[in-house]
Amino acid sequence: MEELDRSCSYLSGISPVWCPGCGYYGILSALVEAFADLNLPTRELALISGIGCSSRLPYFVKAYGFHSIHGRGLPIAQGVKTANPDLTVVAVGGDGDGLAIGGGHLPHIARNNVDITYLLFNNAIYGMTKGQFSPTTTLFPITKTSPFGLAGEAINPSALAIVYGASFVARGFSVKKEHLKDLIIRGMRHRGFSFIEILSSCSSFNTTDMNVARIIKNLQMVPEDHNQEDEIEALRLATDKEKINLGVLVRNPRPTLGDKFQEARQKAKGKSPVTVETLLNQFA
Amino acid sequence: MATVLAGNGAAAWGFRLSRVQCYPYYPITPSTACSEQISRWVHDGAMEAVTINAESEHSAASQIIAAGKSVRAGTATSSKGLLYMIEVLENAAGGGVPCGLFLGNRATGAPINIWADNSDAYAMRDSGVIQIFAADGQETLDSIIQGYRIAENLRVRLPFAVNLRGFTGTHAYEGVEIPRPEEVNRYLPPFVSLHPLFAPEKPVTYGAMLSAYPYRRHKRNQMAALSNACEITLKAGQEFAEKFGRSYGHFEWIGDKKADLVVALLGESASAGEVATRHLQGKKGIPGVALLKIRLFSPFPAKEIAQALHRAGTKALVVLDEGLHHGGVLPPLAQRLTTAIQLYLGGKGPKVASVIGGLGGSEVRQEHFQLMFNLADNIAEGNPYRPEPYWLDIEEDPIFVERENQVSPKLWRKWGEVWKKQQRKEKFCSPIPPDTNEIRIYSRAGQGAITSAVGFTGAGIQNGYQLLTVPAFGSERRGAIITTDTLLNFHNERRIRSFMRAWDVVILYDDTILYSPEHQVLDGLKEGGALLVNTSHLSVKKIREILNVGQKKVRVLTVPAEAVSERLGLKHINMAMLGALHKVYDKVPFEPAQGYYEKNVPRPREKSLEAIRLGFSETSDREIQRTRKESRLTVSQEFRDWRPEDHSQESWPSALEEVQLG
Amino acid sequence: MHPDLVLRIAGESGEGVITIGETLCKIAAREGIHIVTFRTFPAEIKGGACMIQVRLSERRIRYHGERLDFLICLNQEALDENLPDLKEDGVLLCEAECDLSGEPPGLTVYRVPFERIATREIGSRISKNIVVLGTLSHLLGLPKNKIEAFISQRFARKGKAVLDHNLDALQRGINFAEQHLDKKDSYKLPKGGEQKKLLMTGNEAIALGAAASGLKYFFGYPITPASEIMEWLAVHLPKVGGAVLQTEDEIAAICSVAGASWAGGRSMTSTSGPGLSLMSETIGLLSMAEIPAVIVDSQRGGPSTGMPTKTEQSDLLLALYGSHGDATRVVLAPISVSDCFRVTALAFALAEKYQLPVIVLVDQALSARLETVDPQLVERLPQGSRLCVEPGDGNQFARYRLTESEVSPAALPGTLGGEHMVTGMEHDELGNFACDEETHTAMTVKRFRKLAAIENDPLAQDLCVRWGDKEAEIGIVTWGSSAGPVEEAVAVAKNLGISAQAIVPKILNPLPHEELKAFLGKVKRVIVPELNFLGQLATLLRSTYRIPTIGLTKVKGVPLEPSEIVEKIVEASATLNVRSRKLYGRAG
Amino acid sequence: MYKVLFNRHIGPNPDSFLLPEPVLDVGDYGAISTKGLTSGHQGCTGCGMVTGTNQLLRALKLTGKHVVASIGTGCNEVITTQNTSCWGDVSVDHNNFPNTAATLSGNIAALKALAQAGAVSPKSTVNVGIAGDGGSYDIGLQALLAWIARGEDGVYVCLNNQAYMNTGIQGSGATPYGTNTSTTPFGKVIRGNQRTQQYILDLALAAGASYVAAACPLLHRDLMIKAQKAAAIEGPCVLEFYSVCPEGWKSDTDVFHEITELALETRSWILYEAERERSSNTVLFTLNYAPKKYLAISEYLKLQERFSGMRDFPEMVERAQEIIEARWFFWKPVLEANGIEWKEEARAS
Repeated sequence: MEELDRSCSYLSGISPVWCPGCGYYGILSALVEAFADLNLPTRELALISGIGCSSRLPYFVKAYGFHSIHGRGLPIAQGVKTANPDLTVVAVGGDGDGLAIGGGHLPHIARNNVDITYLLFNNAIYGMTKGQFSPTTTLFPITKTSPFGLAGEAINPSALAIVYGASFVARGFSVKKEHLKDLIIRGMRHRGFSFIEILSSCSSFNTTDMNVARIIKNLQMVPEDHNQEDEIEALRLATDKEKINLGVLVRNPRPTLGDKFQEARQKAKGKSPVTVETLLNQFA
Repeated sequence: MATVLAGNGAAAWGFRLSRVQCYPYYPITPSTACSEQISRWVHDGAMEAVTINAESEHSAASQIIAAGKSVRAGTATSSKGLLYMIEVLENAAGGGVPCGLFLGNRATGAPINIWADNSDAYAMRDSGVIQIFAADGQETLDSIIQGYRIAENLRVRLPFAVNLRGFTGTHAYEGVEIPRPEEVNRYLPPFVSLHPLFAPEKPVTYGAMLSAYPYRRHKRNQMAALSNACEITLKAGQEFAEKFGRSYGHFEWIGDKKADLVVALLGESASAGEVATRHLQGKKGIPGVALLKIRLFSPFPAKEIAQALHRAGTKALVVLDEGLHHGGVLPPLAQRLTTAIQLYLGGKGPKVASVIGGLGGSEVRQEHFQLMFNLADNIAEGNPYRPEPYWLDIEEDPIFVERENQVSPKLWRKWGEVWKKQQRKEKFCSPIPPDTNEIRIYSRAGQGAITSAVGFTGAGIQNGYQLLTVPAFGSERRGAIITTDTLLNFHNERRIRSFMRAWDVVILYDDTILYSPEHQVLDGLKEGGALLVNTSHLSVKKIREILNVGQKKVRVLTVPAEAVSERLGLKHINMAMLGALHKVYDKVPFEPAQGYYEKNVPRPREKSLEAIRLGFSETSDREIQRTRKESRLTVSQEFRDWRPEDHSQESWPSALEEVQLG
Repeated sequence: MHPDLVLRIAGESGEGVITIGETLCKIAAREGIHIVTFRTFPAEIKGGACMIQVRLSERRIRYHGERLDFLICLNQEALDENLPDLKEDGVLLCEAECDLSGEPPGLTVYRVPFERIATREIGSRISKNIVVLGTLSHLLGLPKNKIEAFISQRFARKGKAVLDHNLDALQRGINFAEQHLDKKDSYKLPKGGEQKKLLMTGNEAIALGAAASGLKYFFGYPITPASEIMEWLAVHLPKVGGAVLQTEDEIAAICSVAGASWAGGRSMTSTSGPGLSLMSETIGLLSMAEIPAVIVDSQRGGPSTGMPTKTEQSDLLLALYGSHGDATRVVLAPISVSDCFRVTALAFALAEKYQLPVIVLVDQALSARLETVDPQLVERLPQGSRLCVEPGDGNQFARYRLTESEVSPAALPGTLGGEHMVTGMEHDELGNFACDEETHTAMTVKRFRKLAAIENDPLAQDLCVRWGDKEAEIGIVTWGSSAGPVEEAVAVAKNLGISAQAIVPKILNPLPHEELKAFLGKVKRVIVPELNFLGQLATLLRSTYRIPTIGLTKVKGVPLEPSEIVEKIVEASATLNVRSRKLYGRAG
Repeated sequence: MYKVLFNRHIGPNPDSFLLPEPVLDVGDYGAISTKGLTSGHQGCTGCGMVTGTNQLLRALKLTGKHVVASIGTGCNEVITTQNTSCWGDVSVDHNNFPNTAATLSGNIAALKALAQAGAVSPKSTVNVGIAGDGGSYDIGLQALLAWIARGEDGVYVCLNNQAYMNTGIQGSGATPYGTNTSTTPFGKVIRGNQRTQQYILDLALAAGASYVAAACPLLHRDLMIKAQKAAAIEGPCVLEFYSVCPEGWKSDTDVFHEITELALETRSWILYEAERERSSNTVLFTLNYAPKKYLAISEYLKLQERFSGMRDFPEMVERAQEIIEARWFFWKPVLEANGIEWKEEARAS
């Protein structure tokens, strides 16, 4: 009971606007419970999102929230973390937001190893615009905008993140709340860019791709002895056609963007203090 | 002081006051709530009994029969559950075990149907159980107490069953007087086991196998014991009346003492019949009318009923059966009455016609009784009538046919002669003016509409009115639209339990119901009635538009109940809606009702009470302001109207000069 | 003795033409001479024609000069290209092998075999420019020691061998000139003032201005002609504790700025037209979410990729209106390099104070030109900071509270009790989405009233520059880097006996209505010279004030010339007494 | 699931870790007169069920408690209550065929209610339910498992004669493989009962019984110890008695002893008991009899005509043997601990 109350204190009190049966409720609850477990003060939490059903999440959490524009959650989060490294920055977004319109940002945030946690809610459909196909739609090819089937192959978000060099890649499932909570906690503890793909069913527009029964039937936890620094093995697990592997796929710590900035400052700084006047001298 | 109870709750009180010691149960709609209530009492220590969580009705029945040999035992069931019990219940009757049953009557299917009729009670006719039909919660409670008194009588020693119509009885909330336990104790002595099993000094054997000779003797005795119950029932009823002021007999005669036309039936449907009978009574051109509400079905008080009909000079008797006698000539009640009349009155008795209605939850309404009296009138006039049952509410086989092509040629060939001679008479079938106030709530399952309606009922009863609340009940999922109806009767001298479906107030717990094509919320709303909607964003004008109210005289009010509840941190909106109801409908005054609510609202009490008060104060028929919590923007009109300066409208003496000249 | 010297060095890219010019400027600036330069860039990285024009003057100037006094050409192609711009009595210094068959008679010509000296005598073609410098030293009277000092400073890091090599080249240049060239003309370096001047480009001034205004985080994507801003900051911003990140695109850049700024750091980005187009959506977000940000747009020829290395002033309407919806922003346009510095500071002050995006419009010509500025530049910079609070009162913090001043106090992330939502959706005071009509109206009004407040803010006063006779009937309104030619043109017209006056607003949204109204009320003809085809400022003025304008537009990728403006002034003065609107009916 | 422990000791076992004291051996009681079933019952000659019931009632009565037997319809009921009662000094409540356990449950509830009212002492009475294999394995299984699941304090006895005898020898859930009954006749195509018999004690243990035991009237000391233990142990206890039925098994009426012995030696009836320690959910298994020499199942089949058909089909005999070996394998740890061979090959050859 106490546990519940503590995680509830991370809720803003605004009722989620998601459909009944939406997997995102589970994710929200895992997220606030992770916050509670880590005992993070709400004032040091920044939640950044783009546009979409998933991106409404910051409204429901008591924290500093930024609901921005379509696809741009990641660069904004990068700015926030750069400007205030003390904040715990969590970016959230859907599959369309993060892999279609905002897909160009992912490799660079991963490359830069910005110390943020990115939760990619993968429901394989555009839910907010009511049922158009997304970059991860596969099993449900007939959508409002693909009445005769899909042209393209689906993206595998976790595999993509591994290939992009994200220093932490994990895959969770909204139904496995405790497991997901654990993943989020591990992701938030990881210093660097943590990419967590969260499979979640869209109860209104696509219950096929992320069909709970199907996933439950096919899921398999990442083996305990999986070497998290072995990206090739991780890629194999991420792209497994038979099974849906859940758990931490890659954890490979390396210096973050903040570290690089700090290093640059150290290198740039001379012996004497730098002021505007000293900068001016070079133009003399 | 009456307490608000549903029929199931009243039955539970009946068992509790009867000091039942062993209560096994197995859940089945619609009687489960009785078992739930008793389990709650036992688990809370409020009632001293041993409950058994049985794995089937069969076992539950076995358990009351086993325990009934040593202690007072009872259980509740319905429908198929009862049918599953019947196998063992015969052992109770044959073994002389005086245990008690409460039955929420329900159809037995197939097709599966969870709503009311008497099929299950009719199915147990031959199991040797005493069958009493109650018409409301009060009668149920009283009958269970009397039931044990009858069953445990040394001349009877048989099981008994008290029947109450499912939902309209078991789920109808109304004022029930709960007798004081010590008075019941004086009326119903402690259970005595004639041959105790748990007496080492005198071992006994129950259930021995008998060969033909002792068997037939035993059965004769069993029949005699059941016949005795007829007399004992009357006696128990009289004694009950002396102690508690409510009298019960074999049957109830409602209407004219001298009645040419009589409609007979069992149980709760009499509520509607009563309204129709009183409406027809004393009407010009209508002979004496009466309703014969039969309470004791088994053993059937044949002689007493025959005498009553004879005394009243009845010419025609129409019998309503809410169940069938498959393959039989007439349905069970009609058959028993026909036999009784034939046996005791011979050719001098009234003519008997049978009507089948109320099957599987079908409503038996006032107008049906008007039709039945009309039919009786036709028969009394000497017109021919169908020897086989008539059906209620079957379009292709109606009671009265105006034109030949109204029914199939086959049917017309069969009954055309009868139909030609019979006619529907306006004097019987004129609409009944509503004499009560009625409120209908449309809500979504899970919103707590029933709780608020029951609360309102309690407050009304405390203020001296008769109220009845009947929630619609079905197999709906959470979130489906359901209705909850409340009736207010201002005639204290008369019992009215029957809805006219003329609503004084219609309440919508959810503004999305406005868009539901299946629910025409304006249907039945009286001229000048009120429609109350819980909405935070729809204006009164918009609602009128959506419903296409037009010029109809209907008050439309709104209450932001969700906002109120959210503000208070309450999960449900029902308390705010309760307050709003008081604002809309002032015949149950708000001030005194609050006293009742202070004691009875759900927890958290303070917040619920505040919600009631806020619901009351925030209900209005004016155009509402947008209500969005504290974040609502309060800005001046001046601010809203501000626009950047328009420099293009100014005149430029110099630069514009040329243009103006040109 | 001429007060002004307009000098052009032309050659091929890679020949060190720009180094010659810059060295000249550097030395002159140290002498206290006012300098404005103009240079063109070839589209190629190496090879192709390139030139630098340097105007050296005793007085404050904002224009690089129209006709050349002195032309230095390093090859035939450069000569053919640039000779027409040389005055009839100008000086030509050219490669000895150039063909001068069509040469005008009045010229003073010096021919020097730069190529031969560099390749044969020094053995290094790349030191040709130093030889030129040596020659110029002789011809213009540049003190040898100052050139040597500059060269020493410049090549010191490359080792003694390189340095000696270059000093040798310089000496050979000087020797050749002394031996073979007789000084036949009167052009000398103008007289300098007492104060040494600083020499910087517009881009450097912007970067410096940003650093001086407390810029902490810069995110950008390389684009000509704005890249130098990021390049300069990448070197220097970490020194003052800031950080520069080159992002994957302009969208990421502006979004990162939005994030960093929301989190409390002063942030900016710089770009050119194509980048500004990409940023448009986020500008709407910044406006809606009320987040301060500074965006520098160094305009280039457009549309689309257009002419990346050529100047144009064609992004005005995009800057004013770009992004969907009623998106508020401030648009500033500096008119000179020193102005770039102060306007950038003003941009930060306004952005922070009013919590909105500020766009600074410069153009390629201004970005790239070297100009002298006073070292006192950094004094009395415009100051403005964000109104921040530390709520902590237990109530939910209302980020978008409606206040008297239209500025809602902000709580920076990390502040106790200030948890809130910022959002690109229409929102109520708490930041929760709300799309009812009242909220949208009130919040839109709130955002636009900030612009109205800026009009009256002391920070935004005196942002109009005026030249000419205050009673003149011919008025010129222009913006940005076109101000320089206009200033010259007004002076030229006065010499021709035509009275004209000019006004240049440095703030284009919101417009300085008081001053513009006063100006427009006085004049009878309004000429609007600008570097775009449509006449974007003219469009703005016509729609705002319903006045007829005489357009002067140019889309050649180079700045306006004073003579073009003078021509329009003369034309306008001729119509002053004709009462017909037909003449002015045509826009632009 | 539960944790399995084995008692190393093989043989009758009056000790129980659920009881503070061991129960008494029959002989230890001295002279206490008990009646058991009285004369006048209509059981067949050589009926093992009557003997079993008799021993059961005597054992229970020896404990000094009042016995209330809730009995199910079947031979046992019919032969003892027809127009009279042979139940001596115990009270009997016969209700119906499918509801023995439910009747037992009702009587336990009545006892509880009476105790609540202060009318009787709850410890003064043993509630015992008695039914046949049809009433336990088939029609009464639901009631039985639910009664066990409710954890009520009582004894349930299944008198297992491996078919519906009272109705004329039809196959039940307890009928062994290959048996010829009137509903599983040994036909030309389908040869006798094709089902493998079930084991009610396994089901009872799985449902949560406190104590289960298999016994046979031949070893009456063992049977009566088990009955007393069941009466003393809190919670639902289930006993199963091997009940020879000459009529149904088509054996001679005087080979009661031989048949039972063969059953034990061929291990087609295993005497064992199991008690459950609830807090750790541990079940202690005790083997009460291990034959010195394992006889082949064919020996067992010889004396009973119900098996006559399968005797000629070696593969059926083989199958019957496999069923036995599979079940015996369970006892491997105890047997090994006692130096007894458990393998099939070890049988006399």
